[in-house]
Amino acid sequence: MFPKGMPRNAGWWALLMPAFLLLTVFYVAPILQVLSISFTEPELGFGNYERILTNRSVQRTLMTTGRIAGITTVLALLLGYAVAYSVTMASERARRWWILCVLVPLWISVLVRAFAWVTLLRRQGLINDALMGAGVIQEPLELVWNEFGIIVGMVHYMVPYAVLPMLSTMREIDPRLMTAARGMGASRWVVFSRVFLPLSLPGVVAAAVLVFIFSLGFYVTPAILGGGKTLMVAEWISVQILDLIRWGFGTMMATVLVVTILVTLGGFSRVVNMRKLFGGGG
Amino acid sequence: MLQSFQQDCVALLRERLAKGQIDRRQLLAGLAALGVAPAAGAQAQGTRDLVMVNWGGLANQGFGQFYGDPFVAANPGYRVVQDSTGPSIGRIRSMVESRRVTWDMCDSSATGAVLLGGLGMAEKIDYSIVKRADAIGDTFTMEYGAAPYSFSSVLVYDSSKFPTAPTSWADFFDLRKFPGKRLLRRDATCVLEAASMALGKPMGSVYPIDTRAALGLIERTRRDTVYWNGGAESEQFIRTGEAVMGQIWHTRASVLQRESNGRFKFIWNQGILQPGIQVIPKGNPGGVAAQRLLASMMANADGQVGLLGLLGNGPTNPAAAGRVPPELKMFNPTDPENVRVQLPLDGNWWGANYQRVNQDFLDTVTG
Amino acid sequence: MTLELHGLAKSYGGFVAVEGADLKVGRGTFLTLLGPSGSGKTTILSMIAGFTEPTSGQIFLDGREVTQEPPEKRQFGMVFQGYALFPHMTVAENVAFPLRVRGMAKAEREEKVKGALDLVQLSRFADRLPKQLSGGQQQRVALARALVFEPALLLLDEPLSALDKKLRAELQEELRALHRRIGRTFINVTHDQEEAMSLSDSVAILNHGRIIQLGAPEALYEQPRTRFVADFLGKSNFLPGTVREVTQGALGVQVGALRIRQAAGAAKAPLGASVLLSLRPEKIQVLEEGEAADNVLEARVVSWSYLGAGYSIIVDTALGPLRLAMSAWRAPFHPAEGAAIRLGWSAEAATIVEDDDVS
Amino acid sequence: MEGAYKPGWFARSTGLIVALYLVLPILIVLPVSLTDQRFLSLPRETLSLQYYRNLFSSPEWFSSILQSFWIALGSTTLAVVAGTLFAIAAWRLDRRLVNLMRALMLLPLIVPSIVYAIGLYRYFRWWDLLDRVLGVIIAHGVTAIPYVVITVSTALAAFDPRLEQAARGMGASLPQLLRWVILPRIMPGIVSGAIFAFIHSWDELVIVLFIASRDVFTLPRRIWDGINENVDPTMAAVAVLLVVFTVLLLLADLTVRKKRDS
Repeated sequence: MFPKGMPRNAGWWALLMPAFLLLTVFYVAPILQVLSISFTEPELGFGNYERILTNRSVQRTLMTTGRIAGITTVLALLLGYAVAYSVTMASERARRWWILCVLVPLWISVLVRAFAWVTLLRRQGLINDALMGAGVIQEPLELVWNEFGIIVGMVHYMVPYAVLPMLSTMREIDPRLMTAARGMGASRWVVFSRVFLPLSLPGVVAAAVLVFIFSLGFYVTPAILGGGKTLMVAEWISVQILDLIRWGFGTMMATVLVVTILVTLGGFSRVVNMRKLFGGGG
Repeated sequence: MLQSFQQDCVALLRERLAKGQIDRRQLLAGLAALGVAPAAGAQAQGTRDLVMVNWGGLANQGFGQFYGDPFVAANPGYRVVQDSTGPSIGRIRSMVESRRVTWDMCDSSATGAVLLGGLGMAEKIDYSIVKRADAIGDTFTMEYGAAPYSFSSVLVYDSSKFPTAPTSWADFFDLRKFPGKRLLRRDATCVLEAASMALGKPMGSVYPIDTRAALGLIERTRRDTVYWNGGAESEQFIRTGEAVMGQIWHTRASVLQRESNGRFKFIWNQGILQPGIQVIPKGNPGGVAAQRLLASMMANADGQVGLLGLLGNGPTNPAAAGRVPPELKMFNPTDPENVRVQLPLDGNWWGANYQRVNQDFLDTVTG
Repeated sequence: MTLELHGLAKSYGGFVAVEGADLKVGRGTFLTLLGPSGSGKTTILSMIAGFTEPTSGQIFLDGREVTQEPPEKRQFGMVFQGYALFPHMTVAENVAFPLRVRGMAKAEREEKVKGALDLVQLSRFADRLPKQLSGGQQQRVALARALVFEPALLLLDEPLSALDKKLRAELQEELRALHRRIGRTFINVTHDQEEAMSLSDSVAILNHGRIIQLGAPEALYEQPRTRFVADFLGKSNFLPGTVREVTQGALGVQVGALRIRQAAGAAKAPLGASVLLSLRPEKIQVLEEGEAADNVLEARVVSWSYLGAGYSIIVDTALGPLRLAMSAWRAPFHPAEGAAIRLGWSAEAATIVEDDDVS
Repeated sequence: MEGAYKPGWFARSTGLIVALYLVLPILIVLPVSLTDQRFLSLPRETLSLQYYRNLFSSPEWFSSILQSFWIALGSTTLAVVAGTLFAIAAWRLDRRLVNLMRALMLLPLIVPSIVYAIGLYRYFRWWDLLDRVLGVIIAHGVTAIPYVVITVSTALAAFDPRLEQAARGMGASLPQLLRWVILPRIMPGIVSGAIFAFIHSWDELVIVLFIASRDVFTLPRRIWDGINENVDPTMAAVAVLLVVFTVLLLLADLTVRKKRDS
């Protein structure tokens, strides 16, 4: 049952085992076990999956999730591109500050960030207070408890994830290419659109995949900033499991979510270098 | 995750402690009323534990004092232990399915009792032990659960925003007469009753709810509504002006009214009176003793009054209302004056329809 | 220590890295595995060391089979390409490493380390980190580390390839002297034919995963078995022809219009056989007027270059272009493009080789 | 830098605006934590440290901080040990099956934690790990393994495989090889992974919401409850501490990397 070379490499294989067993027993097993409920409840078969085609709620949740994830991805890519571009072009010293700007939000508690957005965006929040104080508006703007608030929070969460793969691609672009193109008489815009942009595209695609799959499974930010009026897949699943106890239905959606993500990744793995997405080890 | 009423009681009590409105001694007393005996300590020879599960913190202690201790005093050899895990229906189901039941009594809901009962996951209430006569109404004694306390979802509003005060759910949904954001719980229960009444159903014929019509009203007003998940959140939405009118739990409404010098007001009229249903999970370790504990909770009018003082939970024993101190009467959902104007929640209807209706509600709200 | 390989082979999927290598190395021998990159020489070394598991075949050290033993049991010293010094350890710690893994007591360890560093004249650098040393010094540390626990077998994987030419020559000297002094079995891998010839008692030439020829350097140079060996060790002219005449061990080989007299090789070449002659450039003479030779050929100089010790000249002849090497000392003529000259070589000069050049 | 190319004003100002957007919500937390008001708002008259005092005198916040710390420490240890050994062995064996296993290791990064959380919620009941510190340590540890595998693999990519051969050839056993040669060389990668694993656990909410109830009350869960209550600016003080702590860890990580690169 062991691969060839086992006796000589037994020691090495043994080193693989703790992580492998932990992941199998405490990660894969619980997930498979719970996802399998979608085939057994309320009765054996694919009944829950038929509802993807027939149930309006399922379809709407998937659409909402897809739409929000899509918008988030586009915005995070645009903003992330601007940051990655600035980092690439920055001097060595400035670059450190840039990277700190990108990294710090990445690791600040998602809760803290959501709560900070609430303080900024609500009716009596800082932004509305400031705008009204300055006389720009008379009535507070509705910046939160809607999809706008969710997207502000999610894009904020995702920009660093968009920056990192784009940055690693951009840093491999030889800056002399741009200087050379300028020397040949190209305008800034032509240099960017004809030289830099095409060379950085692989990083953009990688970032898009990463941001999109992360956005699909978002839970905390929409729950806090959505004001209850937006239901993305993750929260929908949680409602089915805890409040409505329709486990078969809820786990069906979980399966759909996981399969969608894996298929997206699998589809792009030919286009995108996964090692780039997930670091040297992928 | 949607917060339950019980969970919110605990948060509320903690806040009151923090604000200095009660001291720690009162707090502990209140908690004991809710049934808490210290969980630690060696188990004496031959004593048997009954495990009550609620939503933690102060409720934990209050339930111990007001429900647990009296039972233990009357039934030597038993100990009542509090667990604050939070017995959501999902958790109870998961526990019963895994055949590792460690709970005897869960602080659940009318819907929970019907749903779990229907799945064969709750014990039937033995009404030869629990006395139906110990409850003020039959919505408090269900087939799979009984309620030793009650609470209500009431209309609260910011009086500074309106020249005339709203008096009914019809006013609540009238955005022209009362402009401004509305606040509703993100759960169909009570919201659809309010919508039905707003559409002109008299209180006596709200059930069965015309869900299509009620949801239609919700859909029409959706853009001007914010939804809450937790009780503190609901209080905060009103306090910070995110909404000018809301349907929230009477406990939170009471806090707003007391603390704002009357700026925020709530009305009992057309409030939806709900039972705090206790459920015994199928195959509970304490067996029939749990029925006796429930009977004792139902019969204990003084304990229930104590709980009202501490957490605001309304008593359900017919003898209790008369023993409520005068200054608390206006905050007691089961005071006869208040009961008269409220709509008692039909737990059986909800139990039968909750999964479908709440799903439709969520779809409407999030559409 | 003696080393024997029996039918050692390694393949990766469909790719055959080494096939059927047989080798016997006596105690105290300096053997070099020589071949171009991809010829399998490093794979053989790696199998001897135990880093690579053979697909088939056996390895014996002093008559004991070790094919299945892990490297740490085989007790050899090794010098790696690029040295593989531990960058986080000082020179002394690096050298002490093999002793440490053997659990040697500290005092004894220090003494041995000192001895080994003395041997390579690096005692004063004991406390430096490898990156603070020059390439040649790092190379010596690697040697000291490989020798410190006195292994009977020392494996060298392209030990000098990272050094510049001058330093390489110096270290070759040192390495040979060291081998004589300690008298252990050395197995060296290189693609540098000069290094192989100058260092080794014995050279195994590899190509496409096979050992083509094994022998002392002079024997290989003088008697290459195949075209590949002749070409890889030094330079050679190759003349394809047909045997037309066999008399008393001597042959007459028809190459184009020329009948070449060839003294040896009758055993390999019956009458009528196609043969390939390998003719070393330095064995072709430029004949002075009236001078005679066994084989004579008219030629015209195409190009030439001056190398100090001599000239390398390309000429055009009726048999095609030929390369010759002429000593600068007492050159019979001064080369000039287009100059017409007469070439000659003796019947003993060429060797008949097998034509294994498939490319 | 030779051949440097300077971006134009448009690119530069866009970059700066985005950077501001990234940092703004984090910066805003600080003044809010110093408010003299009773609820979440900017300070009106004076700055006040009352909510920091609150935080440090509150047994609930304190016990949550402590519990989160121990859980993070435990899960980090688990993830670092398992992840490092795995990364080393996968690097050394490098074959198809191992690469499949490596892809498996990345799953926790890819699969949304809500799916794992509901899975655990049933699964842990069998193991009696619900609402146990040990359960949370396992859940956080397992989901932190990918961070360690990635950082350690990156460090190993720069590790000369001949060093391993050299050590083996000189007679080092596997444990000696690990202890004396490989681990010292890849230590910066391990430390990096450990920091990421620690922050991951320290911040994790969704799994905890499902598998914890009474005994386990981590800091994120307390903040989540606090956001529901929304009244108490103590939360802002907690947030500031979290930010400071995270930034310190990140700076430590940057220092380690810099040291490694030099």
